[in-house]
Amino acid sequence: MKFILTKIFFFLLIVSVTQAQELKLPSNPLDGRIVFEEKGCIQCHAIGGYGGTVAPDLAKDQYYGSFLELASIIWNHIPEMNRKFRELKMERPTFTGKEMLDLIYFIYYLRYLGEPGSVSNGKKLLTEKGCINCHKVSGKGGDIAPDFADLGEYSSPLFMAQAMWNHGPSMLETMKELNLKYPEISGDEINDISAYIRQASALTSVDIRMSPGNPANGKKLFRKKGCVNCHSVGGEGKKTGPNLSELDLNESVTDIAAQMWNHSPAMIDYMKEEKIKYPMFEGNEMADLIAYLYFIGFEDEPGDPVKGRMVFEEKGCVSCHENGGVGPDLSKIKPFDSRIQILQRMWNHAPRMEDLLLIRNNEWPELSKEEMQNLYAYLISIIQKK
Amino acid sequence: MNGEEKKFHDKIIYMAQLASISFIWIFVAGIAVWILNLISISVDLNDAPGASIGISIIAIPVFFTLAGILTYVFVGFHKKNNNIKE
Amino acid sequence: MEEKKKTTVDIDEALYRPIYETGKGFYITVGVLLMIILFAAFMYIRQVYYGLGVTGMNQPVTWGFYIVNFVFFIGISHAGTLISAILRLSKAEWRRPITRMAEVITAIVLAIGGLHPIIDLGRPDRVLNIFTAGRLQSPLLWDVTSITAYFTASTVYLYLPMIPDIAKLRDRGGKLRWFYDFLSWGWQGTEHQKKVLNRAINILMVMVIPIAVSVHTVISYIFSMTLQPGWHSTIFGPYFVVGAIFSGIAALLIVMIAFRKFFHLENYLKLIHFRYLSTLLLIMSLLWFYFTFSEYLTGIFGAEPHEMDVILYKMTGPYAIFFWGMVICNFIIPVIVLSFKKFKTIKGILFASITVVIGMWLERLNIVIPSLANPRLELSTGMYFPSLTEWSLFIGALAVFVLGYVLFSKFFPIISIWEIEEGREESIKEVEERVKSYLPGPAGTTE
Amino acid sequence: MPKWAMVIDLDKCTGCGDCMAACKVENNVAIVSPEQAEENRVMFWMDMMTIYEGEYPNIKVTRIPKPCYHCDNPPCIKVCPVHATYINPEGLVGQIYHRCIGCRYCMAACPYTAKVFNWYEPEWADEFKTCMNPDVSLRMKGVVEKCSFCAHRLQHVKEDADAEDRPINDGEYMPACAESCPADAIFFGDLENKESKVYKLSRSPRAFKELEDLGTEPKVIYLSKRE
Amino acid sequence: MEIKRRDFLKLLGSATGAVAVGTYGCHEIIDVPERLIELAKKGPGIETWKNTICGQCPAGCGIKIRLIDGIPVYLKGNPNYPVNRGGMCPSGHSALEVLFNPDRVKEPVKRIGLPGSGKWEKVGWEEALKIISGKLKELRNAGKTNQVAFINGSAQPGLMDKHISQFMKAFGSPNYFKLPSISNKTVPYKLMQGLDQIPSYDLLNTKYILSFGSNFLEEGYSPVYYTKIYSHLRELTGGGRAKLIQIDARMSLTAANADLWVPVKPGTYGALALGIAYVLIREELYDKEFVNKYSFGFNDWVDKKGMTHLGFKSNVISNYYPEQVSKITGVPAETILQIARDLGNNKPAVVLGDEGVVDNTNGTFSQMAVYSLNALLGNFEKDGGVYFVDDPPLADLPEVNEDEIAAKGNRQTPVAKSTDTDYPLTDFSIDAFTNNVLNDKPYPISVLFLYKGNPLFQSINHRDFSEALKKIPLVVSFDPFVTETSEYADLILPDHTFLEKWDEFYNTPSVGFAHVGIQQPIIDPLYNTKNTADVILELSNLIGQSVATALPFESYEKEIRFSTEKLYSSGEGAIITEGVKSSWLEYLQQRGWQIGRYNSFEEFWELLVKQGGWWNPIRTKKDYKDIFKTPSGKFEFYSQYFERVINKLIEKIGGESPENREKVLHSLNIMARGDKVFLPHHEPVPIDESMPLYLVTYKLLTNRDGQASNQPLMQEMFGYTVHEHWNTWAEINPETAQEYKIENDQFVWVESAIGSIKVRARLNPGIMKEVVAVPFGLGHTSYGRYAKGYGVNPYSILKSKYDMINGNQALQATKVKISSAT
Repeated sequence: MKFILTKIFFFLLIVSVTQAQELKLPSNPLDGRIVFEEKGCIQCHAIGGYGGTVAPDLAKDQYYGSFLELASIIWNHIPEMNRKFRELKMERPTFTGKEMLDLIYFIYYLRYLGEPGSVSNGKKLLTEKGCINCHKVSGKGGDIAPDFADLGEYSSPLFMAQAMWNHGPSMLETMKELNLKYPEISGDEINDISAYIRQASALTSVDIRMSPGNPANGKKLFRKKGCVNCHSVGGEGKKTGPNLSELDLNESVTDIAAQMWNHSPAMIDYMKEEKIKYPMFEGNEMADLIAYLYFIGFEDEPGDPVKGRMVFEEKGCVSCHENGGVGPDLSKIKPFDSRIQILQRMWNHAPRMEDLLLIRNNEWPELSKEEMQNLYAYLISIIQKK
Repeated sequence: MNGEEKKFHDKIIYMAQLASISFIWIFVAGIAVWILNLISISVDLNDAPGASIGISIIAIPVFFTLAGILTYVFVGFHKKNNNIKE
Repeated sequence: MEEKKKTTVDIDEALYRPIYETGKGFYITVGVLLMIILFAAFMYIRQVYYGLGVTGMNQPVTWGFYIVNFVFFIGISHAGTLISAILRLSKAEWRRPITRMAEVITAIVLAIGGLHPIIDLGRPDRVLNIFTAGRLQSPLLWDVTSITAYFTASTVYLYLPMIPDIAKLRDRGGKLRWFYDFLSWGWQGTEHQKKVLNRAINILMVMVIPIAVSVHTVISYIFSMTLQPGWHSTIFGPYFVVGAIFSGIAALLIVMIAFRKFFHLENYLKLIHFRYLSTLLLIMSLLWFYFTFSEYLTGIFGAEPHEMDVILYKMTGPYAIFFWGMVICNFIIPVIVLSFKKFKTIKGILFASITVVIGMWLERLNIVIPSLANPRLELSTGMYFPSLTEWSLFIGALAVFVLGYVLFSKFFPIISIWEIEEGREESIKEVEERVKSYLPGPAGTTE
Repeated sequence: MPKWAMVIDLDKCTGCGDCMAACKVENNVAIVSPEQAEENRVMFWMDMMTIYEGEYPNIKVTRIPKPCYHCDNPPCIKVCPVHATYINPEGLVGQIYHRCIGCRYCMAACPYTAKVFNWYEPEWADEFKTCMNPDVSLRMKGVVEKCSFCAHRLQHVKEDADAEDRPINDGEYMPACAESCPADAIFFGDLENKESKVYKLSRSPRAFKELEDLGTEPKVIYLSKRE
Repeated sequence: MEIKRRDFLKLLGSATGAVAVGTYGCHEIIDVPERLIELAKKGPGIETWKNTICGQCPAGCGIKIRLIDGIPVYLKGNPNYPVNRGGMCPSGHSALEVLFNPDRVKEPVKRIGLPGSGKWEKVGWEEALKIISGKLKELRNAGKTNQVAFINGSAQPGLMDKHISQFMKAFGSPNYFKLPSISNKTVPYKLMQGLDQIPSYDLLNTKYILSFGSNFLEEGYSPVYYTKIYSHLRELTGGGRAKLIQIDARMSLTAANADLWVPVKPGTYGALALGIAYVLIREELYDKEFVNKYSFGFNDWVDKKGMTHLGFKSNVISNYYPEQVSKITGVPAETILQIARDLGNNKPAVVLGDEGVVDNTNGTFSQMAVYSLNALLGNFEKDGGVYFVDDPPLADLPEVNEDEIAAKGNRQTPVAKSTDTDYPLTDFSIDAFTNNVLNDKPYPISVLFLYKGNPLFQSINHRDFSEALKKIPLVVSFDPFVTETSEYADLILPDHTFLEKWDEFYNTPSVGFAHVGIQQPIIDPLYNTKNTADVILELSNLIGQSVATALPFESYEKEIRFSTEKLYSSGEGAIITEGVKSSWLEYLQQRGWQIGRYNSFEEFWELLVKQGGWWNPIRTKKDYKDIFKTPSGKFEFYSQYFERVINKLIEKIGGESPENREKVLHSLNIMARGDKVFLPHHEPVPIDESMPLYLVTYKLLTNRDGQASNQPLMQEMFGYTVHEHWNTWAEINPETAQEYKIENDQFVWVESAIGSIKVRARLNPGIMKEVVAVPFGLGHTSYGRYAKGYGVNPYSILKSKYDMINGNQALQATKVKISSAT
């Protein structure tokens, strides 16, 4: 009995340890918004202009990199942030693992949401890209394809992207017939066009929008829709199509959609040859899938524990966190339940560490992304040793 | 001590005894007057006269009873005495 | 008439002897006592002249030995009247030789105790203010009234049973005949007179018991009517009464043993008297402990901070020695001594009684001073060291008591002769009848 | 009828002790000899309590000036046997020195230990006798004395107000301690007058009274955010 | 005799009645002064009020005296006087006990016995003045005018200071000294800012007050002024209220009122200040603009010769990080961090430093360190910062036309200036004075005048100072009482007490506006005494020649009038009257108006005397160039002025060389070397390591300088906070007491290397464990019946140590041990 119990225990332990390696994909990355507001981040950091002006605006089309890169950015600016907290007499927030995870997802996710498009540019684009030749907008344009004015539902850029994807094969056929050039478009252009259509559409009241994507669901769709049959992600899947992990997909939803649009002629052709059924998307599926693709970039490359040990020594961590220093001996701490805990624990113990460094006339150890990766690898290795 | 002298002596003693009994009464009456005076002051000043009256209700009868007992004894003694003499 | 009396008297000659024979010892005793009293008087006059500064009292501890002794002496006074009245009322025949002694204690000690508040006054020259501008609402005036009443009652109660004995002394002739003549109120021993006297004594007995109980309750009111921690307690009334009877019995025992020794009254004060009284003392000791226990239990259980300050001051603070001394003197020693027959000898009883008197004095000290020494507000605790003035007035007061007793025994028989006679002549028969009347009669008789 | 009361703001009070000195000078309070002082017989109508709280080094000290609290339900007057201490309709608790018999019952009954006693005849050097305040009677040995809220000043103020046929202004009648407090921590005035500063302060959420649960209803109200 | 309630009320309440009762009541028991009985019979006396300035301490509060038939009976604060605004301190209230003190010197006397024998002989004013003027003339004729010295024991700036200085200058002596020397305390400001003045702090507008040992509510220059400000700060409840943090070895009155008390070891205040500076710099909480533009020596710098010098920043960063500072000061590093962060994040914040900081051998550097925090915060001329008050527009005394003798005398080195290299920056070092007098260096002193104060009692080296006094052939004291010092005087020419005399005071140090107070006699002199100022006028007339012309005044009162004439003509400020608020005054002045209308100077003068003073609350902010009078024209973290002083000293002993430099630094007790010498730094106090505890002496409001000891009220109130009367005590931490098995209230011996005193122990959690604190004030061996023989003087066991730079007495540099004395 005892034997079985210990076995179960070890099994659970192993499960938990392996789970710590990977972050589960969020089902709603926007949950972090609540943490962002409740913990008072918004008092200093604005998102697209909404919020405080003390600290940088997080949504100014910035890319915050992978998880550990984000962690390194946060870590490096902790002292400055703490100073601001004191100056503004704010209470420094502490986070639970869940809150920290939500927050990180949220910050990472911000770019996915994209930027609002420009109406005038959209009008111009419709002409430039030749859409107007087939589609009709405000009474002008060709009659071959549906009138945009009847399609108020395209007002959401993503919805439009989805519709474009879905009608891709039929359009491609028509275009081949009319010998028209397949228009390549960028993410911003989708935004602009959809903004213009939204304005031009007669059915403005039917303002259909999609909810931001659910990456976890997106992962399922990736298999379900058969993408996995051609594309691989992180070594999983066939290698017929491009390896998605190697692409830079950390872009806004419309950018990804645009990439999909742009490669769809080649794909449609290939699929026809191989007689693969063209996947159609409905509802929120497109958003979810793109969210999944977006989140591929969140994963870090594995670090080197040996280099991590060097970082540990160079940055002076070793003087406190080993051999009976002031801080806890890291080889004896509770193992991480989840990877996010590295950041959560570092954040929460930062003030004490900051004070101690100041008291002893030491500098705050700044960590680059690589250092962070290596350090993380090292920490995992010593914690797992136990 | 001849009879005359004895009679005179008895008379003096008797007078003294009477005086002492009267003194008891004066004493008791004095206390009563004092207490009443204090009550009147407290009534005048509206300074919790209830308490004073409460005390006086007990104190004054006690003193009068004591004086009464003494008088009773004194009178009782002498009444019979006279009878015997006669 | 005179001859007839003389013949009966001779049996109790031992009781008359101290009145007519004055030894060297008497003069020395009186002389020493007078010197002590004179010194005390001098100290008092000095106190009046300079002010109360000559005492050891100070700002938080505004009351000292004078109030302690006041309560203590008034407590002792319960020996007499109360005990003798209860014994008389219950027709305890063994009371006959001790009632007078008890009553005398009351009268003398009450006078001494009653004077203490006046000694304590900062302005004794204004004492008449209590007549012109008194406030009967003040517990202090309740005391004045009740002590006066008690003093009057107990003096009357001492005096009335003494009349037959005074008449005997008058009839014996000799010194101070006019004095005894005056005091005997024409007692001739007629049946009517006896009837009158007995009736008066009976009324007094009934009256004096509630007065005695109330007096000590009222004394306790001085303290319990204030809001001070350690004082503001409803139990104080009965607590003081019990303590008073307790110390009174002890004092009575001491006096009895002293007279037995010096006046050779072994024939009158027999071991049985001491046995009975000491059993009473034992009961009172237990009762006292019960009250003390309840008093402190309620205090500690409630644990009101100021109350606890005072209790801790008593139990563990500077007054610990007095507090635990009190417990030992009042409870542990008397219970040990009086529970075992082996210790219950005259000497043992004397020892126990003396510790009880000391213990009760300590109790008064423990009540008065710690409460004052611990102000409620955040001020430093006070301390009280009595000065020479207070000690000499204390000893002076004791000397007045002894002197009063010695002088009384010089002029009046210390044991009620007529009651002893009455006991011899009538009681045996009367008791027999009385006991018969208690017992169930022949079947069928109803009364 | 006004009801005179004092408010002491402990947050403002520094505990400088000026109130004590002002009071002693104004009221001719005797200075006892050093030996007497050693025996705890100093006379301060206005005394100073010091409370230490906390553990070293996080010590908090509060100094509380303590005059007579002029209770609305004074325990001292209840026990006086000779009407030597009284409360007047304006709420002032007074002491009649030439009537007091010196039994010190009022001192024993006062939960605030606010009264002091003349253990000896008060003495001054001849020179100092010259500069006594003529408005305040000198005490004699063997009597109890205490803070009177400088009642003699009220008389002056009343006379002035009567002469000008007007009510007494708020702040016109001030005891010496309130008048000269360097921290302006002592306020004095009429509790019945809803316009008076004292009335307003007595309603402050910081207001508290010492040993309020005794039901003595002191008319000295403290203000403090501590406690 | 039926007395009803209403009747007694009448008796007690009414003023006339009270007098009647009073006399009735005590008639039978004590003999009331005849005068009072007379008064009582006459009915209510005539009440008058007069305004004057309190002379109990140098704070100079305005007071109102209540006179009944011309006899002062009570006094209270002058509600209009800007310094105290109606407030008083306890010692002010016992002022009448000075006037009516039975131990006053009632006429001029001459000592006939040995010093301390108390044998005096009456001598008339004329004769006394003849003796003195004879001696002075003799010296003058011999051209030895510099052999006359004058010690003024009053720290209050006023006309008397100028008056004496004028006299001494005209007579021809450089030896005019002030004992509680303000100029000693201004040395750090001189070094860093170039100003010879005590700064004022705009506490009312600040949010965070960090006070280093500055017990301003008790020992400050004007406790009442600060108490008013403090209470005003407390009125602003809630978030807007300024926080007060008190750093002190013991829980002083100020610390007791502070929001946080931080105990620190005596003599390490400077280190703590630098520890805080470290955090300010590291956390970038300092005012970068000010530091970069208007300060010198913050960063490392290169001089003209191309040598790199150490900057304040690098010095602080490398030497004063909290861990290190914590070891020195005993303050937890976290506390340092917290204070510094609060200081930097609650602007405007201001840093004060006094008493504990300066009263040590390293006082100058510690004070510099503390003051540098103000610079880091950029506090100068800012709301809620530091500023310096202008002098009021009083007329200067006429220029002295020194004759030849005087000019020659004035050129001599002052006798209180060390002939050696020590005390380079002070006007008056009592240590140098004592040594020089004892050794006749550079010349003997023949006449010494003593005015106010009690140097012998208030200084730490009693033995040598009394020897020096004995050595001087003619010592003249102007004391109204026989103090320890005047026991050594040959002549006592009793001054009036301050309630009987004319005087003029202005600008109490650290009070934040210009003001003038007029002291006027409120009663005719009780005894045959004279105002010392008038005596000096008489003396100068007797000496004649240029001395007489230097002081061309009929009387001192006239001189005061003369000096206030400019006050009138300048049109600035206002006579203090009701309703003059600074805002209104400013409003008027901005528009070119003057407040108050006086038709003539006479009118102005009358009102000035009646109201008691003048003030000018308006002060325009100054440019930095006007307040930084340093060689660089900036605030100097690195004191170039001090560098010059040191270089001069090196020149003096033979020119620049490492040995000479070493010698100079050694004589100044400076352990630091190199550039650190000129930077604020922590200088370890040379203490007696064999003794376990620091002795801290402090002053109480009731008796701030030991001068109130002859007032019974103050003696009784001496330790009112601990209920200790007429006696000295020692505060000991309960844990320390436990270690030495000492119980509360028992007597202990406090023993230093010099001697020991027996005091009562008072256990008090409000004191550092390493410290024993004994209040100063009692322990007089003279000074009248109320002072003599009560308590002990802790200064008697202090080691004779000084701040070797400014000459300040090191009151906290002695270590002691304690033992039970029962």
